[in-house]
Amino acid sequence: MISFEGQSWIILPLILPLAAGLFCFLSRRWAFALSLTAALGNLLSIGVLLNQFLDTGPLTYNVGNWKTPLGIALRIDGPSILMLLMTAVTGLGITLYARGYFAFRIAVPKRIGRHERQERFFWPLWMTLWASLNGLFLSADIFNMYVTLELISIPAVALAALSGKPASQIAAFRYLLVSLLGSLSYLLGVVFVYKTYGVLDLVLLSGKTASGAGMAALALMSVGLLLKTALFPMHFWLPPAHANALAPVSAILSSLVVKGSFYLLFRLWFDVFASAVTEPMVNILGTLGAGAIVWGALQAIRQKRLKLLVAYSTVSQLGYLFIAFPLAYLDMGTHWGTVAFMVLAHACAKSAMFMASGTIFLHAGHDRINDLAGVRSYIPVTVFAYAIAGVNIMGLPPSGGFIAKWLLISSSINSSQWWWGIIVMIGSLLASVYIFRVVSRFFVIPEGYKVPDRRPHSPLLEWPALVLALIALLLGLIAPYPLHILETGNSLFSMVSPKGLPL
Amino acid sequence: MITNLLYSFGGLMLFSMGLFALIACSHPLRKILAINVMATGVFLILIATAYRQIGTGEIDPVPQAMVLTGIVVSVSVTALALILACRVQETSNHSLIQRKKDDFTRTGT
Amino acid sequence: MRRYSTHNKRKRLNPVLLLVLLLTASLTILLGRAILTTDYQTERLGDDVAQFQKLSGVESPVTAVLLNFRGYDTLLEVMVLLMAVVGVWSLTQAPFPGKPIEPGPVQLAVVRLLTPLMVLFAFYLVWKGSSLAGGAFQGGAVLGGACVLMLVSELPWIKNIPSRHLRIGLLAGPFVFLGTAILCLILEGTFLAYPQGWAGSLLLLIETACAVSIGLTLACLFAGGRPKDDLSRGRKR
Amino acid sequence: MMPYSILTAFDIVLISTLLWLAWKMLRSEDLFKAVVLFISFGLLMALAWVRMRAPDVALAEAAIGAGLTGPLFLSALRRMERLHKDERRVNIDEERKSETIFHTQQKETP
Repeated sequence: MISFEGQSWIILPLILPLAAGLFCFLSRRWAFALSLTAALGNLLSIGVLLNQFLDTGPLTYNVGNWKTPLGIALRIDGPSILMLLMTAVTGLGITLYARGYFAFRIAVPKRIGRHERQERFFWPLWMTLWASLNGLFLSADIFNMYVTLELISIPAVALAALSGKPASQIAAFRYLLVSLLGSLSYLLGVVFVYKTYGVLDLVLLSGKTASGAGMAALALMSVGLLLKTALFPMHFWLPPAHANALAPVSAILSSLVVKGSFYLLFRLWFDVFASAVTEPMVNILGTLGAGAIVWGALQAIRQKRLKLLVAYSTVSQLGYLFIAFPLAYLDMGTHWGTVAFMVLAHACAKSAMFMASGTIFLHAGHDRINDLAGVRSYIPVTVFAYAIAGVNIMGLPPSGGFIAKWLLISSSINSSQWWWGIIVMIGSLLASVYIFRVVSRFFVIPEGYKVPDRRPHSPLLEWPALVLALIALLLGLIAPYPLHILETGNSLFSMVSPKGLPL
Repeated sequence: MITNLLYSFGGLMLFSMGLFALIACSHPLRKILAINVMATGVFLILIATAYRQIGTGEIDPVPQAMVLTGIVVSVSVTALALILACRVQETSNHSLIQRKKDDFTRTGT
Repeated sequence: MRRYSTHNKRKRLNPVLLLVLLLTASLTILLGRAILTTDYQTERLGDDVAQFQKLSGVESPVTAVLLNFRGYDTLLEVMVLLMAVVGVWSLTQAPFPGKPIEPGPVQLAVVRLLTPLMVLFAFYLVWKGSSLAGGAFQGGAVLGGACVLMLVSELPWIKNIPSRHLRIGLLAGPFVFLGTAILCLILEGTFLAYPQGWAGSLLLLIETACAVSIGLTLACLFAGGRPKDDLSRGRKR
Repeated sequence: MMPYSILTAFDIVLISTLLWLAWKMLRSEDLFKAVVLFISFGLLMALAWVRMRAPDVALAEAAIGAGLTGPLFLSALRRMERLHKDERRVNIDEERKSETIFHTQQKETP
């Protein structure tokens, strides 16, 4: 009777965090233990899935045994398993860090009620957010993706407002409005898709030819997702929302949440509606991406607060993802490779950076960059993690960020669009300005500097950031492996026969 | 066929009206109202595409299920947005509303 | 925070607004064209639904789609509702007034008469949802309405429901739904694949649990914050 | 053909009423009035769903769209206006005592 087939591993990344979220809301005592178990189980199941995937290629799973088009299918191919892996690793780091963060803050006798409230609601929100991110990466149904997008944005907004500061709540309200507008635009696109093609499954859709209404659908969905991904000039909501949140929340929002909508966007443009995409369209996105790189970096250089600097750096780094659009259009063979590297490296590095900033904030009591001299003397690991993550953001070898930028530049030369390569280099130069500006502060110890009284903290407050930063750094050394995964797996959409049925 | 088109266009008009009000109005409550109107417009377009006259066959139930999902999602986000807006007022001196009227009503568009 | 301020007191048409108006209008025209040019698609999922209706365990096609064919969507949607409550609770405490207000005799009579009827009607909707219009969401909404009615008339006991009981009620629907789905995974080998012949009764179970949770959820959203004792155990320490 | 055209006339009246209500709601000066208009808009939408042969949606719209979202708006409006008049409720002050603003706000960048 009992039959847990090998295929069932695919559903575990969804079930585990979801169940953990429910239990965390019920009882706060076991919240961290449950979350950690879910995080580890999630990592394990994704490992098994990766193994299966490398053996047999793309996997399809029909929820409830209803075949498409009637039912909802979950699919795993190269890009989606890489995204799942990224979420699993980064999420585990954030989970550990959050434990250290809240324990440190609750240990302060002042305002204990506020900190306990934050921890109490953090866990259910974070676990559900994680489950819905996994759900988005697994899903192959555009309406189901709408539901997961909403299930991402509600916890994300609640998390952004969790700190209780007025600034964070104003930012969260704006974030909610933008996010809702994006969802509605996406939903209207789904309506047009259903009206035109009568199916909701991505693979079935990728076999259809684009028509006028199909283009309208693509445009609507793209605008919605661009709003959620905060592409310049639609980025206005991102820096205040990310910078004013609690440190673990900033890490979640910046490294994972924006990647969800980006993943869906890239999938729609290059796998599902690839036949409808034209050169002017990708060039527009590329130009906006270039604008984001330069504008975000310039704003980051101007910032006086560490967390705002890191948030603007996210705006800038998201720009690289959009430069990949014109390059991937002309250089179709490797289109997922560049993007996947960028996303992986940025997720690890940016979460490490936000965690490090959070630790610095906790210890120094503020995050004014000019007054941070001497931090090195009492939280050396954190400062080291920040610097390593900075190496990634700047794109120095051997980091994952370097590989991503190298792929971008070589692709721009291959497709004779050298100007994108120049933008990438300018971006790196500007990034090194804002990274060095901070790191150089850390290492100066002014004369007569006294190490302030430091409260003891658990290693969880420092080490997850360092490990994540090191993973991002070492990503460059194992570069062929992720590319191999992509080669195995991106065939799901190319298997589609002209009639629109897989296999 | 004409019924489908009529309701589709009605839905489209609602969507656009909501979009305009969302951008143009400054009061948070009205922004949330505008979002609700937009959502209703989207649902109307979806249901209108599925409509068939009595006697010409069964109605496709999938859009109806999608709209039910959408309505429930929209009431959840509306509630969260409303409480968040109230909360912003309560915690900050900075006031989201200064009066009942707002920009949009005074522009006379 | 320029965005929210209303200092701008000019009477004439704001050029930015005009631009927005133009953009919205052109968007409307483009989308209208797209609606007009779409061919009427006859090949839809409705035919598949009709074909597999008998296997779904319910007679109403909408309920079949919601809870069986696309039950996964609905599971996530129930989570969306729950997350809205968690979000609202994380933001603030429910603003009950300091002094309890005694409801007037007429109001009390109306509430006493109406709420049981609404609760009955809610369960009727859930029960009939398998064959006619109605179901967990509609039933839950009516149940929520009944709760809101009691909240508005400020019956004293309603403020004193322990937070733990409330949480159990809120979680009943998601737990039963997810639990059933996992049970299906263990017994049938596929997530949400109801065992043959059991679909109807399992769906009724899920719907009842979800209706209770949805009703409570809507009432909690209306109350606008967490109950007073939600954090109390932690504070004692 | 006669019933067909009567139905079409009904459709046109219904849709224009809906649009008119939405317009009045979005630009009425009084927010309370706007919310009341929103509730009536929801009820008329339920009628439109019945016309579109979607009884499930009609029930949900009547119960959720008009029946619950409307009161949600009303209570939020009441809460905001009470604050506006500086009649802060007791529990907010209590909450403030336990959760005084943590760090002094840095100036936000524009």
